[in-house]
Amino acid sequence: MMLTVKNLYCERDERVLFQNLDFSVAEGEVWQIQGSNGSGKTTLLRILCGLNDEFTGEIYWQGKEQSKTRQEFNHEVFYLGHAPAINKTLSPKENLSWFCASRGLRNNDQIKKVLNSFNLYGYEDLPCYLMSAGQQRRVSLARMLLSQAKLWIIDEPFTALDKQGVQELEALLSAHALAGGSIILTTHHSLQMDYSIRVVDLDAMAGLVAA
Amino acid sequence: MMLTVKNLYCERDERVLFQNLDFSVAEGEVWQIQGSNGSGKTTLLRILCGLNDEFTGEIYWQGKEQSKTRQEFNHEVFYLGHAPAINKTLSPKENLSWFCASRGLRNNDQIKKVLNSFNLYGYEDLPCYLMSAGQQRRVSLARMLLSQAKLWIIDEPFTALDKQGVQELEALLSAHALAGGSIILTTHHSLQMDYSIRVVDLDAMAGLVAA
Amino acid sequence: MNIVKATLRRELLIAFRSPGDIINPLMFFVIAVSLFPLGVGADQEFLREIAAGVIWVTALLAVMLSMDSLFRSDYEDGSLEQLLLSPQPLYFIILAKVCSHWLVSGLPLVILAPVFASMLALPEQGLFPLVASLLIGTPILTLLGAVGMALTVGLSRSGLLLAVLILPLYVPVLVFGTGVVDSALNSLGTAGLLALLGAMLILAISLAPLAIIAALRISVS
Amino acid sequence: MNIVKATLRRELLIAFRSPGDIINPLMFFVIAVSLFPLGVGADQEFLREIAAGVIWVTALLAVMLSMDSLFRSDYEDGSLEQLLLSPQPLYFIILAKVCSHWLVSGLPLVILAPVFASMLALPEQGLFPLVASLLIGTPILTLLGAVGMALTVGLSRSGLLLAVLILPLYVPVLVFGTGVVDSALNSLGTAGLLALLGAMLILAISLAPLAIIAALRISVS
Amino acid sequence: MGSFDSFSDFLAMGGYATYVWSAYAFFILVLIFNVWQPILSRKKYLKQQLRREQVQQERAQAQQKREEMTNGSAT
Amino acid sequence: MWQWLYKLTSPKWFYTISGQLMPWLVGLTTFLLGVGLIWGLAFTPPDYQMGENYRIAYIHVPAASIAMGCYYMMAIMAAAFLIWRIKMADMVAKACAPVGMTFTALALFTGSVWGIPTWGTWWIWDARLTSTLIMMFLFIGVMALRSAYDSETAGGKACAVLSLVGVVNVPIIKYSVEWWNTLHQGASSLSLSNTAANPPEIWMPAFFVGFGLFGFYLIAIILRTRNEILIRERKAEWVGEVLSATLLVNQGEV
Ligand code: HEM
Ligand SMILES: Nc1ncnc2c1ncn2[C@@H]1O[C@H](COP(=O)(O)OP(=O)(O)OP(=O)(O)O)[C@@H](O)[C@H]1O
Ligand SMILES: Nc1ncnc2c1ncn2[C@@H]1O[C@H](COP(=O)(O)OP(=O)(O)OP(=O)(O)O)[C@@H](O)[C@H]1O
Ligand SMILES: [Mg+2]
Ligand SMILES: [Mg+2]
Repeated sequence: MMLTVKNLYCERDERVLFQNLDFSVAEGEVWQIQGSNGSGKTTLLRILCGLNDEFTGEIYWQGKEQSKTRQEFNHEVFYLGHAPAINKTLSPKENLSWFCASRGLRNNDQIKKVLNSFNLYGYEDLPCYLMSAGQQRRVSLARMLLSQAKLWIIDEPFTALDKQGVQELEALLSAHALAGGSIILTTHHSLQMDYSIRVVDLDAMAGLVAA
Repeated sequence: MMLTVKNLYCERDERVLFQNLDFSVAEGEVWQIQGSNGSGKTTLLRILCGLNDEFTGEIYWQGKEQSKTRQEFNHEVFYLGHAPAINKTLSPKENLSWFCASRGLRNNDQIKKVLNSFNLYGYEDLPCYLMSAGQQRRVSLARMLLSQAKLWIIDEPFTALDKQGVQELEALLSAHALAGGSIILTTHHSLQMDYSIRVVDLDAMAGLVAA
Repeated sequence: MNIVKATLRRELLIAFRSPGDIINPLMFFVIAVSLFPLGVGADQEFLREIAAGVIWVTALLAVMLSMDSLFRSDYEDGSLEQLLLSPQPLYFIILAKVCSHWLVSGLPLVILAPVFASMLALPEQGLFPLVASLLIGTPILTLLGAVGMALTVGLSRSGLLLAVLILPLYVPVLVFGTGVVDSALNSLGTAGLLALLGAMLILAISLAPLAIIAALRISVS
Repeated sequence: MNIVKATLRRELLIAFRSPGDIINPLMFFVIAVSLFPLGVGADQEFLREIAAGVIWVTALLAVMLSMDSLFRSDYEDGSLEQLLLSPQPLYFIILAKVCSHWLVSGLPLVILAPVFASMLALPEQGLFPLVASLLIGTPILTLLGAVGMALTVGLSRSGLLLAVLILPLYVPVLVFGTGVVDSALNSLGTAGLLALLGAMLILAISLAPLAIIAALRISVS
Repeated sequence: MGSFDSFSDFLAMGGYATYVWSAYAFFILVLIFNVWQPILSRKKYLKQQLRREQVQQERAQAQQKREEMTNGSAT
Repeated sequence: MWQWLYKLTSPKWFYTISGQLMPWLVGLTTFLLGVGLIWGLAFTPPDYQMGENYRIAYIHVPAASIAMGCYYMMAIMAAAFLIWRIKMADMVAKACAPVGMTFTALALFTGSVWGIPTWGTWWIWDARLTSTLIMMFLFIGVMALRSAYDSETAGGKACAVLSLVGVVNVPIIKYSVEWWNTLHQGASSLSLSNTAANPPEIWMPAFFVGFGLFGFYLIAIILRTRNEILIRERKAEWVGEVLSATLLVNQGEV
C-alpha cells in the first residue's frame, strides 16, 4: 500500500465534508474523488498531500505516518492543484527548469522532450502570458512527467484542454498506472480510460455537525 | 426594433472574434449568443451595452445611434456580467437599495418583495459573505426585476444556481419576454424554455486576420 | 440628489463594516510620524522646525497608500461596471465616493494631526494653520490620488506604481500646505495661501472627477 | 546547492522581466526623499541635520512597500504550494527568494542613497557610514518584511495592514542605522554600532526564514 | 586652436576640464542612446518577425505531416 | 492646411514622408551641431566671470528648454488622441516620454556639473532645479504607466489621461516651487548669467547648438514613431511590403 487513509474526518463552516473516510491506494491504482461542487474534493486532496491539517484521522505513507516522513513523501508524491503554478512572465522552459531544481532533479535535457510530447514545440521560449489557457495547462501538466513521482495527486487536470489534449492526458495517466504508479484525481469530466478506476464519493459522506 | 447591430467587427490578439455581424432584437425576443470558450461572447455583450469600444460597426438603440443616446440607453438596458456586482460586506437589502438609487428608482418597498420571490426570505439583512455562491447569484439576479429595464443583457445567468433556481429563472425570462421585453444572453446550459429563442453563433463568425 | 445620498450611505457603511480601511491609514500615519524623532534625533528645538513638514509628508503618504481601497473591491466584484452604466450623472456619484473616502481616511488624519504636531513640539501658533491647511489640502490629495487609482485599478500588480504616478503631482499641495504653517510661525498672514489652496481644491473638485471617469472607463474595458 | 542557484536565477529573471518591480521602489524612494526638502524647507544647514534620518525612514518605507511583490504572485498562481511541497530544504529556498528580492529592491536603494544624501547636504564623512549602515540594515528590513508579507499574503486586501504589523518591528534597525551616521558626524567610532547591526542581521538570517516558512504554511492552508 | 593657445590648453579647459568634458560626454551619450536604442529595437523587432514566420511555417509543416499520418492510418 | 493636418494622421503618410525627410534632417542636424559645438567649444572667448566652464551652457540651456517643450508636446498629443482618437498622436506621445526623459536627465546632469565650480555644490533645492527634477519624475511616471499595461490602446489612453492631468499641474508645480524657494532663501544669489547681455560670439554658437539639438530631438522622435508604426500597423498591406523588403535585406545578416 502506498497511501492509506484511516477514519478521516473534516468539517468546515458547521458542515461535515466527510467522516469515517477509509481507503488505501496501492501501486497501479487510479482513484477518482467524486462529489458535487463544494463537497470537499479539493479539501481532501490538499489534506492528503499535507497542505491542509484541519482534519482528524490518520494518513500513512508506505506504512509510516505521513507527517513523519515528509521529505521522502514530498519526493515521491506530485500534487497539482486548481492553480497552474506557472509564472506567466517566464517561458515554459524556465518554469520547468526551476521545478526540476526544486525537486532536486537535474534533467534539463529532458524538458524539451517532454514539452514536445505535450505539443508545445516552438513555444519553449515564449513567455507564458502569451499562451492560451490550454497551452498553459499543458506546461503545468508537463511537470507530472518530469517529477519522477510515484503518486500523482491531481485536481481537475482536464480543465481548459481541448479534445485531443484530453485523450493524450488519459493515455498518459493509464501509462503511469500501468508502470506501477498510482493516481488520485478529481474531475467533472467522465473519464474514458481503458483502466479500472476506483471511486470515493464525497456526496455520500457529507452530513451536518451534531449539535 | 429595440437594438440593431450592423456590420459589427471585433478582433483581439490578431484573431477576428466576429465580423459582418448583423442582427436586430425586437420587442418580445430572446436572443442567445453561442460559442465555445474564448469565442467572444462576453466581448460582444460588453460591446452591446457600451462597456467596450474596441470595435467597428454600428449599434442603434430604437433607431438612434447608441453612443448618442447613452443616458436613455442606460435607463432602458440592464447588464449583468460574469461578476456579481455584489459587495460582500453589505446585506442584500443594502446592495439592492444602492442599485435602485443608481438607476434613479425609489422602490425600496419592492426590494423585500423581490428578494422573497428569489427565495431569499430571512436573508435580507445578512452580510453577503455569509451566503453561498448560489444565494449571492440570486441577489445579483434580483436586480433584473428591480431595474424596470426593457432590454436585459445577461452573461451566464445560470452559473451557481441549483435545479430549482434554474427553472425559476427560465420562467422569469419567459415572463419578461411575454410582457414585451427583450433579452440577450449567453449560457453553456441548454435552455428549456417554452419560448422561441434566436441564436447568434460566434464560432461561425471567427476568422484569422488577413495578413 | 438621491443618488449622492445613497452613494455616501453605501460607502460609509462599507467602511464601517471593514474598520481596517479607517484604522490602517491612521495607524500608518501615527507609526510613520513616530519614526521621525527616532530617525533624526529627539532634540526639541530641532523637531519644531521639521514638525509641520514631517506631518504633511506623512499625511500625504498615508492618503496615497489608503487609495487602494477606493476602487479596488468595486472593480473586482463588478460594481464598477454597474456604476459606469448608471443613467444617473456619474460626476456626482464619483464625487460622493471620493468624498466618503476622504471622510474615513483623510478627516481622521486631520483630527489627529494636532496631537502629533504638539508631540513634535510644533509651537502653538502653528497648530491651527496646520489643521486648516490639512483640512483643505487632504481632499485635493484624495482627488488626485483617485485619478491615479482609477488609472491603475485594472492592473494586476500595481504596487508602488500609484506612488510613482501621483507623488510628483502632490508637490504643489505639499508646498502650499507647509507654506501656510511656515507663514504662521513667521507671523505672516496665512489667508492668502489658504485661499490659494482653496482655489486648487475647487479646481480639483471640478476637474478630477472627469479624469476619474475617463480613467475608469479605460480600466474597465 | 543547486536549488539555491536555481531559485536566485528564477527570481532575478522574473524581476528583470517586469521592471516595475525594480524601478518602482527606487522611484518611490527618490520621490519621497525629494518631498522632504519641499516640506521642511531648503536651508542647507538644516537639511544636513535631517539627511540621514530622512534617507533611513524613506528607505525603510520603500522596502516595506516593495514587499508586496515577494510572495503575492507566487501565492496567486499556486507556485507557493509547490514550493512548500518541495523535498529540498525550504530554509535555503526561502533565503534565496528573500535574498534576490533584496538584490532588486534593497540594493539599488543602497547604491542610490549617497547621491540623495549629498543632495540633502549630508557632510562627506557621513556618506560611507550611511551606505554601510544601509547595506547591513536593509537586508534585515527585507527579512522582517518578508515575515509580515508571508502572514498577510493570503488576505485579499492586506494593503496598509502590512505597514501596521511590521513598522514597529523596524524601529531598532532604524535607531541603530541612523545612530551609525550620527556617531560618524560627531567623530565617534561607528564600528561598535555596525557590529551590532551585523549581529542583528545574522540573527534575522538564521531565524526569519523559519518564521516565514511557518507563516507561509498558515497562509496557504 | 581658436581661443586656446594649444591643444592641451583646449583639453584643460582653463582648469575646468572635468566639468566641461563630463558634461559633453553625457551629451554625446544622450545623443547616442536616442539613436541607437530605436535602431536596436527595430532590428530586434525584425528578427522577431522573422522567427515568428519560421515557427509558423514549421508548425504548418508539422500539422500537415500529422494529418498525413492520421489519414494514412485511417485508410 | 486642414488636408495636410489630416494627412499627418495617416501612419502610412507619416512613414513615407518622414523616411524621405530623414536624410535632410540628419544632414542639417549634423551640420548645425557640428558647427555649433566646435565653435562653442574652441573658438568663442572665455567668459570674464566663469572662465571656460560657461561652455556647458551651449548644451545645458537647449537641453532644458527642449525637455520642457517635449512635455507640452506629449500633452498636446495626448489631447489629440483622447479627443479625436488619432492613433498617430498616441504613437508620437509614446515616443515623447523616453526622449523627454533623457533630455531632462541631460539638463540635470550638465546643470549639476556646472554647479560644482560656480555654486560650489552640485545640488541645491532651488526652484528651477526642483521643478526640473519633478518634471523628470513626471516623464518616468508616464513611462511606468504605459509599461504596466498589456493592451496597447488602453495603455495609450491611460497615459493620455495622466499626461493631461500632469500638464495642468506643471505650471502649478513650477509656480509653487518658485514661491516656496523665495521664502526660504534668496534666489538672487543664483541668478544665471544673462545670455542676452553677452556679445554675439558667445550666443551665436548657442543658436547653432540649439537648433541642432532641436533637429536631433525631431530625429529621435521620428525614429521611435516609425518603429511604433511598423509594430502597430503590421497587418496593413503596405507595412507587410516594407517588412518583407527589409526582412529580405536583413536575412543575410540575421
Ligand atoms: C541641476 C542643476 C540645474 C538644472 C536642473 C537647471 C535647469 C534649467 C532650466 C529648466 C532652465 C530653463 C531653460 C528654459 O527656460 O528654456 C535653465 C536655464 C539656464 N540655466 Fe540651468 N539648471 C541647472 C544648473 C545651472 C547652473 C549651475 C548654471 C550656471 C551657473 C545654469 C545656467 C543656466 C542658464 C544660463 C540658463 C538660461 C537662462 C535663461 O534662459 O533664462 N544652470 N536651467
Ligand atoms: N478557505 C476556506 N475557508 C473556509 N471554508 C472553505 C474554504 N475553502 C473552501 N471552503 C468550503 O469548504 C467546502 C469544500 O470546498 P472544496 O473547495 O473542497 O470543494 P470542491 O469539492 O473542490 O468543489 P469544486 O467542485 O467547486 O472544486 C465548500 O463548502 C467551501 O465553501
Ligand atoms: N482584456 C483582454 N485583453 C485581450 N484579450 C482578451 C481580453 N479578455 C479576453 N480576451 C480574449 O478575447 C477572446 C474572447 O474572450 P471572451 O471573454 O469574450 O470569451 P467568451 O466567449 O466570453 O468565453 P467564455 O465562454 O469563457 O466566457 C479570448 O480569446 C480572450 O483570450
Ligand atoms: Mg475543487
Ligand atoms: Mg464569457
